[in-house]
Amino acid sequence: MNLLAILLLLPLAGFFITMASPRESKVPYLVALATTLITFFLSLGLIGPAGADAAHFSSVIDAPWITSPNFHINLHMGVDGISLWLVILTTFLLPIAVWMSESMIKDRPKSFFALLLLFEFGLIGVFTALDLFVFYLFWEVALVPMYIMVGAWGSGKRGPAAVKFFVYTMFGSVLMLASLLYLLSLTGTTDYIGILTAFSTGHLTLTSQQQLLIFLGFFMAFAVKVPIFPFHTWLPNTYTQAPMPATFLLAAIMSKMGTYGLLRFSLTMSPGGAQRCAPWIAILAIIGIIYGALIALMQTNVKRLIAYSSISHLGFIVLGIFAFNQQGADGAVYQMLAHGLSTGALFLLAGYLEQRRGSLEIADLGGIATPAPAFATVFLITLFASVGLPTLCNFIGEFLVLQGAAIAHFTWAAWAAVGVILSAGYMLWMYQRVFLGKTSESTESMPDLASRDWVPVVPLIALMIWLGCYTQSFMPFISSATNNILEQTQMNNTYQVRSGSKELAEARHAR
Amino acid sequence: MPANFVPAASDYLRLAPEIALTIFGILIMLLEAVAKGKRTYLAYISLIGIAAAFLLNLAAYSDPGPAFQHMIVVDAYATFFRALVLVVGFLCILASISYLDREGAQGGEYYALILFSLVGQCTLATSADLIMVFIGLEISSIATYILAGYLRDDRRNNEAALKYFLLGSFATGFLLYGVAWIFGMVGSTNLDAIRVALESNSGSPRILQVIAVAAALIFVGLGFKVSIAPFQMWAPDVYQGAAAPVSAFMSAGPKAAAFAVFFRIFMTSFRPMEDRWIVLVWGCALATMLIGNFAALLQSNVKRLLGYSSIAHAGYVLVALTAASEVGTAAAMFYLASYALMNIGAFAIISHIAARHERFVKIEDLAGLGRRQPVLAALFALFVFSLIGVPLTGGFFGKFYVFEAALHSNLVWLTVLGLVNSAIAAFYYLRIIVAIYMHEPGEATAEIGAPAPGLNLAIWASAIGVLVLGIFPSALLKFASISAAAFK
Amino acid sequence: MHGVPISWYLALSVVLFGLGVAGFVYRKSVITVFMSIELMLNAVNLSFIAFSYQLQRIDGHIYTFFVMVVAAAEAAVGLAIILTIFKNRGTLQIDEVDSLKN
Amino acid sequence: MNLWLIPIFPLLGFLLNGLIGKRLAKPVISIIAVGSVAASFAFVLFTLSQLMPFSAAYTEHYYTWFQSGFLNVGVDFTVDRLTAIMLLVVTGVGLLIHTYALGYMDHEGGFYRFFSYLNLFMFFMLVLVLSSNLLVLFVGWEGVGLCSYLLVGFYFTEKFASDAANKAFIVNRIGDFGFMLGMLLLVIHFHTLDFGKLALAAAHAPVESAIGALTAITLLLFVGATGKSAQIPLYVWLPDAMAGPTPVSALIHAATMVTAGVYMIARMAFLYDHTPIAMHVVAVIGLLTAVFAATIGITQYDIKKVFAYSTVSQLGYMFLGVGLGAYSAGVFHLMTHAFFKALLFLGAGSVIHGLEGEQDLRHMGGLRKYMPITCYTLAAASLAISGFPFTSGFFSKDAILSAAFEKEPWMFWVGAITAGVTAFYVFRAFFMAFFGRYRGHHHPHESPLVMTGPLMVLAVLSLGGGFLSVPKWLAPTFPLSESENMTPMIISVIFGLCGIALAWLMYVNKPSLAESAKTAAGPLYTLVYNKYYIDEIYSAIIVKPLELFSKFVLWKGVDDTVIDKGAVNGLGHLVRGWGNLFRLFQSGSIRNYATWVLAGSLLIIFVLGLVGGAQ
Repeated sequence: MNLLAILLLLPLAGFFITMASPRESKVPYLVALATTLITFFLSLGLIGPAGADAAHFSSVIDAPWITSPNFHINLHMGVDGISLWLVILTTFLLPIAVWMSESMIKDRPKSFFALLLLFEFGLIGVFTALDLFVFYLFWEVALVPMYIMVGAWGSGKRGPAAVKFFVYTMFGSVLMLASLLYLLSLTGTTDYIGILTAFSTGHLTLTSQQQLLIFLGFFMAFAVKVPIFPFHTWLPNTYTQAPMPATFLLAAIMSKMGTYGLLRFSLTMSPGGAQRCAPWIAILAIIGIIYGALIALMQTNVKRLIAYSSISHLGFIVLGIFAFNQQGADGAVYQMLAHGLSTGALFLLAGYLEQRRGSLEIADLGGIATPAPAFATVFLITLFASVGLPTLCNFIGEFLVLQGAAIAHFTWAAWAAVGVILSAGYMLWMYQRVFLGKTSESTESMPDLASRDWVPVVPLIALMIWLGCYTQSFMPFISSATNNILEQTQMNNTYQVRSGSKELAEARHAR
Repeated sequence: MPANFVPAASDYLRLAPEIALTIFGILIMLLEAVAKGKRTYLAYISLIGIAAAFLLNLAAYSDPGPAFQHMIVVDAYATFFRALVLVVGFLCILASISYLDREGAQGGEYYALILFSLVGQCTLATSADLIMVFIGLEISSIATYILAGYLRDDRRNNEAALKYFLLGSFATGFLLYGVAWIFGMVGSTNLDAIRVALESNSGSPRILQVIAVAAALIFVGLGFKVSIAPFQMWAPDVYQGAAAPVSAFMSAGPKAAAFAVFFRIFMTSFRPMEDRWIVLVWGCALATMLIGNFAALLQSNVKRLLGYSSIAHAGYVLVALTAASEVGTAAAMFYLASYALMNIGAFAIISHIAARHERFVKIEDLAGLGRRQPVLAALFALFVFSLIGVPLTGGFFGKFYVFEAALHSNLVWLTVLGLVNSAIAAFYYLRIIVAIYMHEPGEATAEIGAPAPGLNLAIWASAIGVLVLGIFPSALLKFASISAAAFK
Repeated sequence: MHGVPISWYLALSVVLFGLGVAGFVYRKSVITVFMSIELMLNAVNLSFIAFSYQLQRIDGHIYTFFVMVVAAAEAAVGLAIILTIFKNRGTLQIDEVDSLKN
Repeated sequence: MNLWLIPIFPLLGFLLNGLIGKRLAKPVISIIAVGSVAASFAFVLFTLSQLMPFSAAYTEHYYTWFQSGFLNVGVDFTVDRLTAIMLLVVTGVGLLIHTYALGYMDHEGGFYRFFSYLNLFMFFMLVLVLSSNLLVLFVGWEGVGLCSYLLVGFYFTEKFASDAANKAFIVNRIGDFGFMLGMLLLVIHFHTLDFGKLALAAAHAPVESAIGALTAITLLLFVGATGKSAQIPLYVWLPDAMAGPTPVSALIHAATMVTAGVYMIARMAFLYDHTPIAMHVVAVIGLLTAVFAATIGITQYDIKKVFAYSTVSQLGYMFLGVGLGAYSAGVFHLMTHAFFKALLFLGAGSVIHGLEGEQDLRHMGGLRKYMPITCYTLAAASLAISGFPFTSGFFSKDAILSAAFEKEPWMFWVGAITAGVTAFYVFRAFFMAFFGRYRGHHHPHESPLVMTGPLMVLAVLSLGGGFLSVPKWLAPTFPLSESENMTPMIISVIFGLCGIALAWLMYVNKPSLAESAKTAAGPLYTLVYNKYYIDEIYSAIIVKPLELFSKFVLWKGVDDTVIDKGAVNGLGHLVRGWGNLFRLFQSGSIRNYATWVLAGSLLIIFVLGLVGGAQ
């Protein structure tokens, strides 16, 4: 049986088993943990086949699913260099989320674990779907459990936050659905590969108008999910109100759904539209980078601060994608992984903090480094990872993104780099106010990391360093896949190639 | 027609389901008269009757064709809708048993009325002649009028019944008048004959115009039954007022049947003049979606909210009619099927939570259902998500096909607006989810018990149906498109 | 009916129908409203008869019977409903039956 | 031959002390810490001896860090004559300071933490100097910044310490912003960051008389240098960085890290040679910083602050040197400065140690008899920095100034005067500390041998270090200037001696003079005493406005009000408003409904019958 299929079915099976297991017991937790762990280790098996030719799709599922007189939809899924790492990131972070939930979710844990597994199912689907329809499907499937997690287990005004989150994304989704349907009515298929081949063989050309419509539809959905600057206002509340494991997943993986979609579909399904809008989107991304950082600078709550900081970091990813060159795309994908690890870890640690102190208001904290030195150190490492210190994961991503942006438009890079300065600003300032200084009587008794807490921390940090120091164990996969995508963006492009894509052209020449 | 007309066996076979239902209906009435003590067994008899009708329906399809001088016709399309309304009836009866027990209104006539109403709906599904349309419509409606007011001593029931009855007959008057004029202009009320007449384009444009006006009158009559703007006003009141299982029935069965004949008439008889009515339907579709969704935003009564949502859904079906194509018809059929299932499911659960005399029908009454009855809550959530149109549910595929058909006919703007509408709809549906999962249990859910077996069966059946339509839609869709192909 | 052109009958039926509609909309008593519906149906019958006479066909007459039967059934049901209303509310003023709204 | 072994020892030291240091005994920690540095020092000596006579640069490739499109960055190390000097300075001086720190930190908490940080610093610094491409250099560059953050904030419970640490890192980040952009431009133009390849590519590039790509690149890189090496306008972090323990100030903020900028420019000389404009900017900035910092140095009372400003000023000299194209002179001064400035700080540290943490010159005095070794070693350092003939500073400073004398005489004069000022304030500090009578209330005592030992070694180096002629050593890379003009030397020496004499006059002979001079200067004095209010100005025109803007305009304004409340919720309200309207149409009255049905049907009849007919 196809490995990918197993990866998809395992979480689903786990979901049902968890549902069926007795409520007041450790069983749901153990089932969830076992499922996610097995899924993780199996997912590593994807590397082999993908390694052979990361530019194309391996361990492909292609089963006819829906047949209607005027269209056919196949359950078409596969893994290339980009999906590969995102899937593994997902399967890697899920056990951690389960681990977190075991100690952080006291109320109705069983349902929570079940939802986590359903969420994993959705995410793996999103990252491997090779049919727009299937993609959309998993896209929504991933949304629902997250919505319930936020709404039912969140804190404060969780209801409104959850509804806002859902409706926001829903608006994006329906526009994507519209584009999808439009594409279907134009091409007669929703199959990613099929459409691409139709483009490349010239069987299909879309007018600039059509491309623009299609692009905008997809873009809206992804822009909301990422989120890109003006569509981000759901994020701070949702991140803050959500229970910590949910926030962890939202920031670490769910945001990648959007960026992945941009790279995989927006660029290739309507290259012309994408290139036409690229300058505007790049500007939005840059605004997001600086804007998010500046607002993060002023936050008084750790969770909220990290939330805004992700707006800034995700801006980099978008910028990289719309630089339309190798470095940009590679950097973007790499940044997805790096941000997943670093921000995920930040939220994990913030979760520990919340457990210990019951609050994440910076005012209630301070001087924690004295009672909990190990905790402080770990936090500092993670923090520097997300600040983009060389030898830690984010640096490569940010550098390549900036490089790509610079190749496209040097001014873009110049502006975006401001974000790099600011990130150091808000992070270190937060660290100072939370960890350094004199301990108050409320913090002096704070326990340091227990051995249990180390379990998820160690692998996270190890990976941060690995990604930062030995990039080549990941990059080749990514490069070949992104290169493939970039070549597809040149097909059926009814526009004049933008300035800066000139370098791109010779860049590809140089490879 | 020749005076010496003798129906053949095939004619009877093709009318068999209606006949069976009628017989069972009468049988139940008789038994009711002699019955003493608990009358629940009458429900089971009615279920048997429906099952029988269902089988006969399939049998009839084995030998499709017109019957009784082209008054009715059995084709895939008719079979589909007969089957659909029968399933609806079946589920509603299942859902009603415990409800009637609770209200102390267990009685044979209830089930008999449902059967008779089904007779009317089956007739509508098969009718090939405007007169049959009228008769079917009336049979179905008159039975439904009574059902709406079934709980005699309940003020809400009375009012619902009166409104539904008066406005319904009012609208039927328009329809009938339209029929009359068609008869006068064309010289026949047979649907195909009308089409032929229009195609041959005999007669002056004046005649054509009168026919168009007559068509408008028919549109009014049918539009009222399917509650599309501007004739939607009655729906929320009636669904709110009537007993929950009845609302479930009304929002699913008669609506589906009326749509069936709506499509049949406009896709066959008036197809030649489609350029006249498409723009009209376009407007109505948009207006219906807007009114339904927007007005639902501020509802606090779940039944009323579902009433408005049923208006909105009628709007989506009209989008399919706007497409005016086989694809569109097929989409509409699929949509109605999935809508019927999810709506029955939702109403059935409401009927359970509402408790005696439907005290708890406010959204906040659902608070904490997720803690008290996790399974029931999960099913409710499923139906709501299906109503929203979340993938892997029938509701999603319904929307998908409808808008796919719309785009096939280049209705880009209607598609975008419709989809945006469905996003707006998420707002009010989610309030239900929020109440179920994100609020602490209240008075209503405090002492709520598990649903009775019959009700449970109905709920589970609809849930499974919704999921099957959502995950393996191909089969139904194929059948739908075959049926739709009849309108060529 | 020699000499009376068909159009007169139709005109009459239109007028009757209009009266029915108007009555439905303007009268305040449930009973009258209900009667105006009957009026509309009769307008329909009249036009059916007229048309079928003009077309020299019997269908129209038959339809008329259908309509009458249905009308009778409606009357039965309708009056029953009106009765329950009166029983529960002690009024037949149509405007007082508006508790379900908004 | 494995160059990677050089940095690996300190790294191991860091890991050991960092991970399990808490459980280790002090002696063990000390052995690990100092031993690792000693090992790498020894290995450096061995390596260099192997590589003699350095006919060409020796490179080792370890692995490809990352490869994206045409950009391939490898983790490679290179050793050439320039690297050799840096290696010796870093490991040598580093070793001495580590040893010294053993004594200095003896009573401090977090002993293991301190040394693990210090080792980590050594690692990154060595990576910085060994790297053979700009990006790996940047790794070291940022890494030492990190360590500086950690060590400045070593006493993290003190607000001023953590503030200083943040300031250090963030200001450096601003510099790195420039550095980063510089690298990006380099890649765009040369498709590589490898020094060797760049040098080849640059060789063909024309000399830019107007501002062009190369000028932009070099200037951007220089921005990075101003951050790391504390030049105008980004020098502000260095004085505050004195919040760290004194050995840190000596190692990081005097001898090694802060000179990275100079090293980087020397490293990229092949590019700077093509951009006269950038060179000129470098020289001018360097000179300005030298003067500016020196003037502030005159007025400070905190002994470490005095030396901090002198560091800034001396770095200015180095940039003046490289800016004038006298790279070897700059590097030469870098080396000698490493000796005497390290010594000054360690000496100051020894004083502070002996006075239980007292840093204010006004509470010292007459320490000559309490701590003689410290006194005489410091004297040596002071002479060296003042360019007293035949001390190390004399040679290096002379190399720079004579270069100035040839190229830009006015720069020479300013530089020479500054040399005098330098001599003045250094000796001012020296005299205030060791002469006159003791003004404090502690019980001064000489430091232990583990501290004084390094002092003595460094004293020797400060005095004699000038005879290891760097310019000759570097001649193959940076050709020597032939001119053997004696005038600049003589002039600068005179200025230096005057400075010393003046200091003697004012602080030993007639202390009253100092006070009267202070009052005479009046407002000017206060201005300088308050460091020209630069910090306050920065905070007033940059930091505060930015905070207010972010908080009130962006967060409360745009984010909360405009987008969220305005656009998003506004839309929501609009929809609800319509919904309410539709809702109210449902009056519940049957006749009202009937009217709607009638109106609707008339409309439909109209549309279908008449309008449709019109078509």
